[in-house]
Amino acid sequence: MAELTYRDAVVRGIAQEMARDPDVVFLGEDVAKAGGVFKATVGLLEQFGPLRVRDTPISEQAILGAAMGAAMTGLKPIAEIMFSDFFAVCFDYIANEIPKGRYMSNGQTKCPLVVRTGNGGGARFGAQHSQSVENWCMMIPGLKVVAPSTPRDVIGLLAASVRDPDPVIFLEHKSLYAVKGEVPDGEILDTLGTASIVRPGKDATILALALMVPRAFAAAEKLKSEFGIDCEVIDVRSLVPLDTQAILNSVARTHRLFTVEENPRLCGWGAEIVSIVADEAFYELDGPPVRITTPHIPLPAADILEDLALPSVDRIVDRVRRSMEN
Amino acid sequence: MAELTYRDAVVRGIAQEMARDPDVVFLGEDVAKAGGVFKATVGLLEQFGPLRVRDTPISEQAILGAAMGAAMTGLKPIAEIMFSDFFAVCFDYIANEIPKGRYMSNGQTKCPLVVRTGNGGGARFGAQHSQSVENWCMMIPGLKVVAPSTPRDVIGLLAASVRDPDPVIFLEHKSLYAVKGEVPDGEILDTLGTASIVRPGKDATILALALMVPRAFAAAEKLKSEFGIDCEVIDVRSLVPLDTQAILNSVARTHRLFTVEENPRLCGWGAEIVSIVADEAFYELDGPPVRITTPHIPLPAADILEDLALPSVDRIVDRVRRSMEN
Amino acid sequence: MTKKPTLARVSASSMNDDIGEQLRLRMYRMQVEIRDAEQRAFDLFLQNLVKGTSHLSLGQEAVAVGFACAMKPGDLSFCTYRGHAHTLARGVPIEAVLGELMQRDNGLMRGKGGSMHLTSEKHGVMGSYAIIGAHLPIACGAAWRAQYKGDSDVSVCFFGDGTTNIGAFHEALNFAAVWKLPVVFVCENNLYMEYTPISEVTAVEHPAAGRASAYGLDSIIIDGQDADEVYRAAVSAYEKARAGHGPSLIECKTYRYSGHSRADPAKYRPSGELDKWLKRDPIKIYRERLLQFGVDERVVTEIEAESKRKIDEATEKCKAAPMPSLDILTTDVYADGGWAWRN
Amino acid sequence: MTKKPTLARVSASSMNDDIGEQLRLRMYRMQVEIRDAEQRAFDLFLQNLVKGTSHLSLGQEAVAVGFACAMKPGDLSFCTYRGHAHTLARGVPIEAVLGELMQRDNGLMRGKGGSMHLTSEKHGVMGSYAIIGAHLPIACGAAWRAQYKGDSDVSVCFFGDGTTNIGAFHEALNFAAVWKLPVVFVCENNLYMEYTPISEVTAVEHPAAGRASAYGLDSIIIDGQDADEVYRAAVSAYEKARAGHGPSLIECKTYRYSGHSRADPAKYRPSGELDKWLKRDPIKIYRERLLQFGVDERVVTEIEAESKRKIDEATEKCKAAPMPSLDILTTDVYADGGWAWRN
Ligand SMILES: Cc1ncc(C[n+]2csc(CCOP(=O)(O)OP(=O)(O)O)c2C)c(N)n1
Ligand SMILES: Cc1ncc(C[n+]2csc(CCOP(=O)(O)OP(=O)(O)O)c2C)c(N)n1
Ligand SMILES: [Mg+2]
Ligand SMILES: [Mg+2]
Repeated sequence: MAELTYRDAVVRGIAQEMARDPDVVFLGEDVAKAGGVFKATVGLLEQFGPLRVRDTPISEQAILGAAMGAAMTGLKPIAEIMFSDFFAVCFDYIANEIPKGRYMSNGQTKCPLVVRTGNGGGARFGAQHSQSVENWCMMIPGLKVVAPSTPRDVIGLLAASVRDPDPVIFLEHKSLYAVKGEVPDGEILDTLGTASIVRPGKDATILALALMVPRAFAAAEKLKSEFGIDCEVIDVRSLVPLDTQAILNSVARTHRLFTVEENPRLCGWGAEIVSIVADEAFYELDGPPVRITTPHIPLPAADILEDLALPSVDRIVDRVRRSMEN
Repeated sequence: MAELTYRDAVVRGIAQEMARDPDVVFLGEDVAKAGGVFKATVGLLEQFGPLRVRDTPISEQAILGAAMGAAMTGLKPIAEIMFSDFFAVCFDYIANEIPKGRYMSNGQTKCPLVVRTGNGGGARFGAQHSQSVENWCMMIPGLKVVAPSTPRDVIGLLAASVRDPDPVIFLEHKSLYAVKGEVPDGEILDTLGTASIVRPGKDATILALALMVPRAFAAAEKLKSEFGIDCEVIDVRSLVPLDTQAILNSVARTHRLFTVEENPRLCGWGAEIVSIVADEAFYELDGPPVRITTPHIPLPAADILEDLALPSVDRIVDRVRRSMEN
Repeated sequence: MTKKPTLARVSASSMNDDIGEQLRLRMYRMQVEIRDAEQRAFDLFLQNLVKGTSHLSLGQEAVAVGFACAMKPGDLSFCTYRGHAHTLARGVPIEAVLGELMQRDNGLMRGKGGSMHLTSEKHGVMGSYAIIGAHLPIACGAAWRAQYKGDSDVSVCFFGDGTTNIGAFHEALNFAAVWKLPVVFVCENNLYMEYTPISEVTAVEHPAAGRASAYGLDSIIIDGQDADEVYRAAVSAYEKARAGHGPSLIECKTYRYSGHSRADPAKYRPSGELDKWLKRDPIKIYRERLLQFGVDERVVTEIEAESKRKIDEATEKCKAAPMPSLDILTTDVYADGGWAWRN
Repeated sequence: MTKKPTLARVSASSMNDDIGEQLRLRMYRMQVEIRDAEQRAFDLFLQNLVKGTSHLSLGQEAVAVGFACAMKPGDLSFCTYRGHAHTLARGVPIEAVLGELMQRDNGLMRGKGGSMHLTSEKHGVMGSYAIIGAHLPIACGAAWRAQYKGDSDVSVCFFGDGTTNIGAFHEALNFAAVWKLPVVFVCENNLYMEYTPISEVTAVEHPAAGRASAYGLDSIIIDGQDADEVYRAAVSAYEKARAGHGPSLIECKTYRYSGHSRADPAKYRPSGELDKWLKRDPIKIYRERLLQFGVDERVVTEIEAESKRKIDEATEKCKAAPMPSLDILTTDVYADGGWAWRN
């Protein structure tokens, strides 16, 4: 056991996979010599050399296109897109190329790659460097989408993503990079498509992802201690594949559903899951399923405004409490 | 009154607005001399001249970027992106630039433009030319999103979009271009954010958009005549602004909700509306709200496969009937 | 025909040059087969047996054949929606291509991809891409793999003149040059994007060659109507790539006889333009050259007849082939063969 | 300092040239104020009064000042995240800029945009864009409006060397050239993208000028440390644009003294590189020139002192300013002032 930051877990996760498989290669802007803008790739160049860890021009289309071509022909690339907001400049690869080749070719081609990116708000970077884009990815057929909330999950899910035969979008949360957590020694390998119950509870189910997980957890603790409401908190971890069973099972026990999402409100993963539950577990629900989200606005830069925008512990507590009182 | 195709309605709508306001300009690939790949812009060059109707290089980023810069400084551009799938190559403008400038500048800048595009399936064009991308747009804060289903709505909503002070994504359905409808003479101007009840009914509410509207209507007729189920069919028309009241009112009368969506299943507009209704009208619902969607797959090219993928009249009938029987 | 194309004026003695008779016959056969197959595809449109859209390369066959015939097995082709010719030129059976256009179960992708996405991994056809420019970076990636693994194959990426104005072109060219990747970019300049002349939307006269220096590359323009010239340009670019000297960008002057796609009657062309190009038809040029070289006309005629037989046979097989079975709708979204995004 | 920069070796008599004394004093004042304001911003980081990120142009002031001072009112600037200098150079009050960096209610956008998105419509600063390359096409659009309406303004778009490798650069340059738009593209080549030397990721030596011919444009490289040279290049590009002769692409050789952003100690720079550039400091060069021209040193010193006073005053005002009120969180998403996406 070691205590590691989420940031260092990224380095260790990549290193674990590169050490295991020489076909794993890594490319991105400022990732090699400089070790990445978030310092989440420090030391990889030294460990694996300039043929496997490569700095690129500012050419996101070339980065993802090259990763795709390499994946189609035998490598297992990890590509970094520095901020997830920049998915917009290479979205053709995310939406039209990487996820569709296998289907269009009737199974002839493959695309085993991982796109890692810094996602989410909280760093006061403003509207073009703070977005949560999990719904940009979840809505695209053919992708897998993962978003870890702890250092341990970073390593285990990253390893699972690299070994997965399908393309995986791996969303690292910028505001979690500095967070520490216990990580076992040795190889860590997790399973995609498995949610995890981070706090059992019987009165309501709260679903959360990435930075929202610790907030949902803190809110649940507060709801219990201050209002006697006992919430089950589930870290969704993987949006595709989605652990629908874990979610439906939880709702079948608690009969209430809350989602805590950082992406702007419309067409978020919360909407998807609420719709699944409303359809498939309608008669289990004792009250309206509620989405707690960032409002449907671009994100502001100022700290007091950004803090107001993202779901906070207090907002979660307040929203759950009011809803449970009705 | 004249009978017009949806395609000709596009021409008339653009012409109506260009004739009214010299600041309305139009640009896109092959739109001027050739009149557009869907022949939906034929005659505009002749009528308004080469300064107002302009062919561009194959440079979607330049097209939308130029439209934005022109809009910020006083014009009212209409930009055509030939197929909505190509939003992916200019998604930075759709997701990060066009919708965020006003907010980031604290209201200093404006961006009154319309992006027109051919959206949707049914033409056997395969996975990169058939997509329904309404959710790609609806999920972005700051955009308005419109999708007409009739020639009359094409003109009225296009006029409203051009006159709107905000950026509007105007989704024309490729498989509707040849469809005819009655259109009144003279200027037509409609209102964004208004859904329309195309068939009143008392047993269930069916929401649909664009190509799915005639299908939902036909399904409703069949449900009534064959199974005695009387469905209200609402043409949502505008996803943003969303006529939530019309939807909630209808559900308050029928107590059942179905959405018929062409976009792939995950994080679609159906999920958004189902979630709104499940939250705000939970106690009005007599049964689970159901989404009828294209499966979450890339679209196939072959006609029998594509027909199987998109929601069909029979699938709608079947799904509604089974759900209403339970 | 009286006036002979300049490039066909060669002496019979030069038949045993770097190209030689066998290869020339192969290149002729391939050009004829592609021409016939595409003309058949066009006929099948008219009978409504080819559905959806389709983009023919009639008139551009020499480019496809010259580049393909210079390839080694294992070399990779990346094509566009206008990819029938390049796909056939790699040896993909005509039946599989026509079957795909006709949306039959014997199609290359059983109807799932359609005419714009022809892919035959085992022939090195790594896909046909329908979003302008998308495949240029992808070809870079395949070339990166070859470089990294020490594989000796070359990735060859075909695209049109209009494609040179999209961002992905720029990113790919710079990327390939900086990383010295074994990739060859082939611009088929057929003078038009869809319906708009390339000259009206491009800042330089030669849309590809005029940009080469921006990536530190040589400016190369070749006659795309002459399979021999194409072949030689291909050989030298492939050699450069295999030797580790990086990418090439080759602009081929060519012309498409038919409209951009099935929907296009090509009325935008100035009168006489098509006729001018028909005089430089690649198959005509090549046929004359073979005869000048002293190839017996009966050999040539037999190649032509055999092509017709092959196409007829393929057509009949496709007509008789069943439609794809409906259960493939949801197969092969993911590597496990299925589409399950949830449990 | 003993060795004088070459470009400052001018005779006093040439003071009354095309630039003249008044403008030179204005350009000096502006460079000093920008330098002081950015240095203050840096100090305020250290005190944790500037939050989020911030990208300084210390060392690059002459580019901003030369281009801005050659503009007429109504000309438009399109900047990047590294946009403080360009914004101040258009006359935006220091208080408004510092206020935005400090996220105060007196900030240019009341804290909603932040340091990377400085915008002052009334000063012609049409936004600072934080996605690499995005504003090049946008500037084309503003120029298109001028062309269409017969307005005489020029759109000027600033960006870095690293930006020349992204797709939007290519699309914008070609588009501007084909449409002959009155737009001037200014590449500030400061040798680095974030931390990676531009030479390691670019196929040509001059990332902008080496691409000019791909758009039919002249290859222009200027000394970005000399405001006079910058000013003259700007004037001639603006004249060309206003005369309807289309866009220009100008590469300015310059250097940033600090790291890429607040987070960057700039350890990747070879030792001695910074010192070499400090010797060519634009403010030093310009100060010496003024003295050589015979400007009284007291005038220069007074400009410097006044700048300090202005900055101090602005800083105090910002420190005293309230935080933005929380209700602006949801204002100005749409033109009606609000954010309602539903009824
Ligand atoms: C990003 C994108 N924009 C537009 C199109 C529509 N489109 C398809 S082919 C084509 C013209 C391409 O011209 P060129 O590159 O010269 O190739 P050609 O068709 O002449 O072979 C266009 C504009 C597209 N498929 N993708
Ligand atoms: C599309 C995109 N990719 C990457 C980044 C991250 N990024 C911000 S600044 C920068 C370096 C830009 O270098 P250059 O163009 O030389 O400008 P400079 O910062 O040197 O002024 C990068 C890579 C971004 N903002 N947008
Ligand atoms: Mg062409
Ligand atoms: Mg730079």
